[in-house]
Amino acid sequence: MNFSFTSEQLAFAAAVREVLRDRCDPADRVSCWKELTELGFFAALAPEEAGGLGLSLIDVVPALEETGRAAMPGPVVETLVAAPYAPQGVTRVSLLVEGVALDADLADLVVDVTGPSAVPVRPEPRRALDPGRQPYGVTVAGEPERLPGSAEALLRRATVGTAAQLVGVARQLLARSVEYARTRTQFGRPIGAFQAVKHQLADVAIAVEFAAPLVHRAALSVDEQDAPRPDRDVSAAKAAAGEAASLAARTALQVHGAIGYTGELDLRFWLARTWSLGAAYGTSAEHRIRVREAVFGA
Amino acid sequence: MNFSFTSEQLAFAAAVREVLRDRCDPADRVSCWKELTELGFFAALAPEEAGGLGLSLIDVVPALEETGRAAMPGPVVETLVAAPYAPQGVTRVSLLVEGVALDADLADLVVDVTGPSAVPVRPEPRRALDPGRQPYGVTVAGEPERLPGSAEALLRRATVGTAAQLVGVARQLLARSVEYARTRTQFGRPIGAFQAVKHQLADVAIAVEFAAPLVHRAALSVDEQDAPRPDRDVSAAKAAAGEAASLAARTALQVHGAIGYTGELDLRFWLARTWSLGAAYGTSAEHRIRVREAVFGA
Amino acid sequence: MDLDFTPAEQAFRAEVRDWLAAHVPSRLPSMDTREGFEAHRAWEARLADARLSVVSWPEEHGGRSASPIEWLIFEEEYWASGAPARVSQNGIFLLAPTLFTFGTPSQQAAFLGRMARAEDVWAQAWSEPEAGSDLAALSSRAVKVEGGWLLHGRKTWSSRAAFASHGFGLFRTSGSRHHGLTYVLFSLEDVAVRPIAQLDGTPGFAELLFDGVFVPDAMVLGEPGQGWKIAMATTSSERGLTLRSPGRFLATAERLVALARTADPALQDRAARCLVDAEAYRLHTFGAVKGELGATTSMGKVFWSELDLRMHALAMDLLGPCAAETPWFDGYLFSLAGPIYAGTNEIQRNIIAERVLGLPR
Amino acid sequence: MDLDFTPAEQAFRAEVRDWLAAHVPSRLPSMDTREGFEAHRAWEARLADARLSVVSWPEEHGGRSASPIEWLIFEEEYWASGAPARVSQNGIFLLAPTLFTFGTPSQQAAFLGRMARAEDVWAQAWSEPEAGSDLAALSSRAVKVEGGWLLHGRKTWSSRAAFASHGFGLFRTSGSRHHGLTYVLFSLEDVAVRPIAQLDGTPGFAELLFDGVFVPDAMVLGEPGQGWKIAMATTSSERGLTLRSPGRFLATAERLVALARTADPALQDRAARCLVDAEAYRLHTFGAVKGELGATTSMGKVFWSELDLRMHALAMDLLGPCAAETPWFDGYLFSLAGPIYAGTNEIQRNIIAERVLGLPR
Repeated sequence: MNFSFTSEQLAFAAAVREVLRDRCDPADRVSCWKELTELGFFAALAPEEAGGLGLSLIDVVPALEETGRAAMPGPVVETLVAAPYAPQGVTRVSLLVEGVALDADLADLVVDVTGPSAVPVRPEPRRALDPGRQPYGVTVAGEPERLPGSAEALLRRATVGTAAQLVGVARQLLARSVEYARTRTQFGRPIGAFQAVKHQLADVAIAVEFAAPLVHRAALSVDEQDAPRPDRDVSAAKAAAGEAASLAARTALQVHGAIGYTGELDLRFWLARTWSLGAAYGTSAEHRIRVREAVFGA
Repeated sequence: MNFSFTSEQLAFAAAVREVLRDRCDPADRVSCWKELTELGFFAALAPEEAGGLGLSLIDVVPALEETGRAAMPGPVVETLVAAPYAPQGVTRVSLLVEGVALDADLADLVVDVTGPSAVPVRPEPRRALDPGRQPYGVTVAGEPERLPGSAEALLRRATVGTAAQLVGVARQLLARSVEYARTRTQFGRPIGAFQAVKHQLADVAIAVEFAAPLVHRAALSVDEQDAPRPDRDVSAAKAAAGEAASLAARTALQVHGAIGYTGELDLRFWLARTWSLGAAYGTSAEHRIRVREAVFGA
Repeated sequence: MDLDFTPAEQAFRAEVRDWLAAHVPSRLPSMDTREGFEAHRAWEARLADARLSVVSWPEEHGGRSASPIEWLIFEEEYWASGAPARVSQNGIFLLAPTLFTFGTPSQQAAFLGRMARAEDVWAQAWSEPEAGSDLAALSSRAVKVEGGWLLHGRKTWSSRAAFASHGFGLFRTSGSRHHGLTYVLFSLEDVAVRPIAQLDGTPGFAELLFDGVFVPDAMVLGEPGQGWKIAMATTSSERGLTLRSPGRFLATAERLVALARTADPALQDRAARCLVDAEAYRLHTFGAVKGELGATTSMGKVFWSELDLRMHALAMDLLGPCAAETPWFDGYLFSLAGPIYAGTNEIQRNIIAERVLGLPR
Repeated sequence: MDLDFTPAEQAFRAEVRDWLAAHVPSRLPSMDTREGFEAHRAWEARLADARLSVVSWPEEHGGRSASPIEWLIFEEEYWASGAPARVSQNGIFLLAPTLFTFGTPSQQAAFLGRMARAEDVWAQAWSEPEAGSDLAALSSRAVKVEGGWLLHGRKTWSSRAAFASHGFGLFRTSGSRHHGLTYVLFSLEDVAVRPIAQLDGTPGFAELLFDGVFVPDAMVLGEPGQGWKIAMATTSSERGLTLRSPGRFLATAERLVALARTADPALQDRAARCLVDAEAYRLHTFGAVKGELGATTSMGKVFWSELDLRMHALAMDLLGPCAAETPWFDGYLFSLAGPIYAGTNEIQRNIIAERVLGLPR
């Protein structure tokens, strides 16, 4: 029993963080793609014989949190989790869920998660919750090609990976809110000296602190062959991470006031990311229902 | 349209308040009973020809809030709402709901609400949530005698009356918490100067402020012959009043700290009243479910 | 106490409902685009033609002297009909009550009628970069010159200002903090307006830059130096009845219930709770119209803004990724600002604690 | 990172589970009655006989030098078995860690073994009437005399003190606020104890009146004047791992799920959420045992105390008027105190904001 990340896991995350720091442009949906590819990030889960790092999901969870922290846009989780299924040389993958594929325009492979199968598609842009995650309604435009592996595992990994990103987004929203509260002055004091602001930010810290271990457990459950209840663990993780991120976003906006709402700051990229990731692969509300049904029966 | 209390309604409440002020002993389950009887309070809903005041429930709602504010113990609501059904000369009434009758030991009439009918009973004391409302498990010990009138109306009135008391209990808990926060000093300031305390008490004020009108509407709906949805209104009122009182109680305890928890203060009578009234005639949770089923279908 | 509408009130409700059913346009473009701004102005001119733009105002300024209850009825019908949000709301709900109380007859004649027809659209210019929640910290100045004043400084978060024709705000003429502020009306023609993009990219706000803009004496509202007192009357309107009538939230709650019709009971539970809360706000308002609103408007502001946020957050939960393609997403973005504008909810809770409950400052 | 227990840990769990299954008594009377207090002491003596009273302590004091993971396993099994709450908890969880760090070998020898067997039961004496949240405001004094100290003053909200044999607390020997406080152990024999009735009427607290009570020098823990530093080590234990192990909340959550088995989905939703939160607290603790707990114990304290309250409030909702006849009501009353004791949750949130997040004081 050792529920702490190994130094390798943390070092991989630190390398990702180093790449993204000051360089990741949340407005550019292929920002830092090349750099992370060179790091082996997107092939991390692919077997070594297929040119990957042969890692488990838990190994890349801290690195995924970093991509969330940086608000790295584009199909990050999708490309990562689809790598074990995808032909070598694929740059970006979009997952097709219920007729909608995020960032399908950037992908050289669209994977229908119900197969999994590779599908040639004609994408039609839809209005986005988040400029960094562009949804497309797709029409299948050719014969789907069955991919190896389990659809269930693919979707579970995408969900947990998204939850890990949400934890990172929440951490960054908290850090930025704290920074703003330390410097913004009203009534002659930094607003962070007001107890109402302190307590709101403390509540965000608590929410993130206790959501993260659920995400870590879910990654372990997905990795393990005989985990007793992987779906319940995945849903608990996605629900808690989504709620923590949502609280972090609302609090960030409240602490920043009107300026957080605008193009004056780039806070809006992190806010929007909580909406797009929160909605992807099942909302928190939906996953809460799944947990309840797992506990009590449907 | 005039959703304000009339001067008569307010004057009746003021008279009740005057009687209870400084005289009501929350530890004595027949405290001030005689005085309120003399005021006509317990016969208020009985027709004039039966010696009552011929009032509607809405007319006595502000007075009921006062009995809650004073934490007046004993079968106050029960005696009041059963008066139109009860023979003249009855002093106290206990309502029998699902095998339990509150304060049956003090009652000269026990009314089974499913009839309504008068039932002779053998009461067995049960452990109480509240020393001011003693529950009894009862065995029927004789032939029930059918009373005139509608069981449905009796139960609705008892529920709304209890909700009105809960509003009064909540108001008093708020007032006492404010008073304590103004005088108790820690860290060199009255604790009420701390924003965390202020905001908690503001939230209680808001909860009470917006629960009360729901109780008032429910009383109108119960009084009216052709109200479109009396049961939904009754449930909305009981749920909101119970939740407001529960928030007021938890906040009162938090503001008072350990002393609120003890026999050192008499705050415990109000706390316990939120539990006994909150549980009577359906908990807030139960009434929330009823509202939902009324809105969406069961 | 009763909840019975008079025959006259019922007739008024029927008239409003029928007119709206016949005239409400299908969804207009966002009022924070040039095209949408003009479409909203045109709609409000039609409302004014039917004398439904400002029902509670006196006839001479385009109203029908409706009672507060009638105004609430109008609002219920307006929002239930799906009619567009009011592009002129900052003028008719925030400035107008102040004009009625503090304006000269010629100011009233010059501005109210045009405002009611959305011929002029007024932007509010309260906040400054260093004066948000702490409004008394503002530093924009009005300097006295022959026949008028020169305005200097910077105002920000001015809603609608990107396309509006006029503005109103406080400028310092002497003193510090709450003292020596003057309430000034101005045309936006001579002001440098820098639009600010909102979360959805549209310029819902603007920054106003005053570099010695001249306004004549006739544009000062009330006495110079009395601006704080006058403005507080306006912000009390903003928090209270006029900006956010119950009808708006009730209509949202009813739509939310429809949206949750086939949802899981746990989500229906949240929807039913919102409906009850919207009804509570409506009833509370009916109870309040008779008396003085005072500091209870702060309770209302916290209550409706948090209700609005809860309703839209639930809609986002119900809709999932498709939410962006519905008006619920726009509503959600707007609802997020509710706990911020018109005095943050933190400020409101301070007011409740100190002025309603009497806790120490 | 993994969640796999070693064979040794699994064997330990099996031993604890089997022993408890064979020995846990049916429900004991409240430990805040004389009868219940003695019944709880007798139970803890049996635990000690099986070397299960203080598994993480060294063998010489009655433990088995169990690792933190093993201690967590013990706690999970203990609470899952339905075993009684620990009457000695203030001693073994709050005082003992301090004794291990700051006590002399003879203090350790004198007190730890007897504490582990509940031969001595220790009451905590922190709060004073004017020093609750503001602990540094305390004013009880210890005056130096030949061979020892005379204690003067009043301590209150001392849990278990109505029946306990010993107490520990801070007394001022010089200075003001955090300075010049001394950590004193004392027998309750010579102290005037005034029991205080709790909500349920039992004397869960007491007030302690010191009127020149003599304690020998050997009863001072650490150096005189270093009491604050020493006490902070204790209160950090109180907030953190030792007082509220995850096993306790997990067991409550599992019982809550059983109670909600046939409830409405909206209530089941709340129960499932509590179960997940209890699991989160468990996982978080597993992650924390390796590192320094530090200020994250404040996050844990807020989290478990509010979870505990939510769980018991839900049980009250599920049970309705019958709740009083179940242990859930006692648990509810106790859970209401969770956000108050061991540093109110307001104080904890200040600590999180200032020490974890770095916001200004």
